[in-house]
Amino acid sequence: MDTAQKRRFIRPCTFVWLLLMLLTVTTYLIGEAGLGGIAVMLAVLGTAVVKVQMVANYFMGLRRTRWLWRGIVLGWLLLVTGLITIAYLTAIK
Amino acid sequence: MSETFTKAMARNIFYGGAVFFFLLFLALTFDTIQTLPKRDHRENITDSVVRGKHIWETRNCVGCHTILGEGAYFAPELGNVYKRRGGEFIKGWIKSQPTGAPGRRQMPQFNLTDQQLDDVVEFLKWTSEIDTNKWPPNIEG
Amino acid sequence: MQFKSQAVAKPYFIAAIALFAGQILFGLIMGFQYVVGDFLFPLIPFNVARMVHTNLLIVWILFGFMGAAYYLIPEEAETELFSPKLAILMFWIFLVAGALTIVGYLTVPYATLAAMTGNDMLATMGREFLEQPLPTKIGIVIVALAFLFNISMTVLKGRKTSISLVLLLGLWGLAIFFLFSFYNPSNLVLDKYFWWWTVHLWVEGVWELILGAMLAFVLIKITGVDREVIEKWLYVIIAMTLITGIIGTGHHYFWIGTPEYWQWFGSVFSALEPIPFFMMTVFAFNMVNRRRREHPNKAATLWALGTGVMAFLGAGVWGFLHTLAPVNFYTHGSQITAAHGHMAFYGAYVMVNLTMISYAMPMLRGRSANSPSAQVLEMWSFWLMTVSIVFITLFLTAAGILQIWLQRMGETPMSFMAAQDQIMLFYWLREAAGFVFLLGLVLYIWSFFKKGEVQTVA
Amino acid sequence: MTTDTTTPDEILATPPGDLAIWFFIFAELLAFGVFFVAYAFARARHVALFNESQQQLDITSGAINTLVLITSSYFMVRAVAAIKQGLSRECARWIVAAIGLGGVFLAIKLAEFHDKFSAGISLSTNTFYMFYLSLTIFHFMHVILGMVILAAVMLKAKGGGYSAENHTGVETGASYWHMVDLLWIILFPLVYVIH
Repeated sequence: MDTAQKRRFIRPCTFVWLLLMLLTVTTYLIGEAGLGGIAVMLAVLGTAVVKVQMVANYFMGLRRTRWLWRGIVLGWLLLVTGLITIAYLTAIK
Repeated sequence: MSETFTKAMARNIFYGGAVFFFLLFLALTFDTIQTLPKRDHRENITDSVVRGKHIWETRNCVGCHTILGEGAYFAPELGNVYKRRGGEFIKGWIKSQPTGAPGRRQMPQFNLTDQQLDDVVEFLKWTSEIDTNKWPPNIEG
Repeated sequence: MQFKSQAVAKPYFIAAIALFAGQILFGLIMGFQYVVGDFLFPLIPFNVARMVHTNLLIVWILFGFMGAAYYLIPEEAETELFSPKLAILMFWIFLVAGALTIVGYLTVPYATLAAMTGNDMLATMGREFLEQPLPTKIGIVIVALAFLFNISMTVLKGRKTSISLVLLLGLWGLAIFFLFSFYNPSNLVLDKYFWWWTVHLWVEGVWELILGAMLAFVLIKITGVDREVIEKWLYVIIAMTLITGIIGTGHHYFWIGTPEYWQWFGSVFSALEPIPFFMMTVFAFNMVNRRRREHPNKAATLWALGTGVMAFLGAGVWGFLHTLAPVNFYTHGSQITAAHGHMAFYGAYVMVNLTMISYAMPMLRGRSANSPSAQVLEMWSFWLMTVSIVFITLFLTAAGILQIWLQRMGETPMSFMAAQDQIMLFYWLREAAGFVFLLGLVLYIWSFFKKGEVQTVA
Repeated sequence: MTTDTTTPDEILATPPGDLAIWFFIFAELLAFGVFFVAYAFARARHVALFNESQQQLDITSGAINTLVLITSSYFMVRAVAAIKQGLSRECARWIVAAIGLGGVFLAIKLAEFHDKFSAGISLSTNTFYMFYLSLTIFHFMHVILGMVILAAVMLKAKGGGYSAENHTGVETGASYWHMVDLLWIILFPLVYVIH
């Protein structure tokens, strides 16, 4: 891997790293403010989905692999967060 | 098969995973042992209860009955029999076996002394007081 | 057979099959006692028959494991067994101890047997599956240690393959976890907690390592697939087994006085326990499909594939059916448990032993495979036994569902015996299926005596 | 060991690292996934209890730990990039930094546990704390396991055991470490924030 390739490897990851930090701070502020409710729940969970996808695709390097591997992680993620959402919605009566 | 799938790595994961989960199991076991006194009321384990358990074992009761759901499924659950029937009924029942009713399941006669019968009842009474997370679902066991 | 000392496996296999036959006979007696309660009473009360049935099962499976190890280890280590004499001596000690124990169960009242054998000094008897008198238990430890010494020394002086390492690990684990059978506190909750360390960590832990190693060995031999590939998958499968199975012990800690969190740990991890069994099935079929040779022993291939499928169904699917705590609340200690136990034990441990015997026995008798006609007979026995165990499981499952419905649900639950009377039909059907199983077993034993044209080992 | 001649644009047949670690990763994802879902459904049955107990958690330390793990994960990306250029020493240094942040995570978490334990909280306190402690301790142990794996990789890297062509081991360790990070990214909002 030469320097140009290295830059193409690292640059997006650095960007992703900064974005992840930013999103974490957002989640933190929402938590500190004590916000709740469906919209907030969906926003925070949606943020987590985006963050996990970034970690999986960039840090773990799955964006360079066949769709199968990305599919497994994405499928897992959507299933888990989907069920969590359903559980939270059933709790609101 | 991919060439980046090595036996050495598979072996490391086997050893690592086994040790990791066994340690977790030990940690949970440690917590369980710490918590149990609140659930098993061990302060009520009298000498009589101890003797009763010994009789329970040496008559192989678990070969037909279940206790807290474990054992054979040929005869009724006895974890809660004290609550279901009471001590006097249990003693009378054991003494009157076998019924000899043709074609029915038979329980052997163990020729227990009155003291031994009391011990068995004490053991079953203590067992019925264990916090079993509300199992069995109803009094029939 | 490449090494002369592998021959010590033969008596172990013969004893295993003989005891297997005994186990089935007592199973049939118990099955009949389920429908005609006073059958053979007081000659053989149900509890005695059950003790004989389950103890014979354990002992013959141990015989099978030991025979398998004596056959497999020299071939894997590429050296003669450390001491064939010790192996034969241990065979007789184990057989005599086992036989005396069974005779003791059948001829002496259990309480007298306990008093005679020092149970008052160290009380270990009278707990499910661990009913053996103290001398028998000590005998098992001695035989196990001598056996482990023998095969460990063999591996140490020879080639160390992954298969023999996994097998050794499983067998050492078997011996170590058996030591918990000597711990019997008077607190029933503690007693049960550590009783499972022997029982669960055997059948859903270290025994699966033994099973995996035996299956991998036979698959290498009959398919000719590259050892690296098979051993790699062996590691992945047993890694999954222990990752899920160790914490999976928690599915026994729902209702015995242990803290509530076990309902979560037990449910989550044991729900994942079918995964390694599923992988094993896929693995077995995959390897057979990628075979590089046509082994003349078709029966052994059938048993190997059958092990994968039936272990998955019995241990995986039937285990999963009642492993989640909210379900287990109703099914715990019912005929559902019995259904699962029958198919899981047959599918995993009976079948893997029969796979090994099917592969090794012809070799031990100087041929690479039995005659085609003997194999046809053996394959008939495979289908008869396997199909009848499926039916036994289905009938017991039906009985269990009905039992739970009548006895544990609704406003006016029936008493235990009243519920039993209602499900008698399924017990009759189960007993009928049991006789078909016996027929399969008879054919199986007959197949060893069936003459015919055989290929001799070059 | 294999030779890596891929460029960043090539589509790989299998994910970075040894495929065996991915079986492990998927198994772990599954176990945690089931636990996350179980948490959510248990909460649905005891909403008030969960909301009340959740408020006693320290969101700040949870958030800091998220930042720590994300950064540590990023350091592992740098470690992989370094070894792809054949820079063993630089790779080892990035891994040391990643492990160091893992240590910071553990320290913060220990302080949090100490707080809870000295308040007399245990697995049997209530259903919320059962989940909080189970999930975080389970994850905590994964951080330790990840650090052990990274330490082994680091030592090998330092000794020149990897090269630009042959570095599957580094990618294997990195993949596992990213998974530990990934799980915390869900765990933190789920247990600390959402109500």
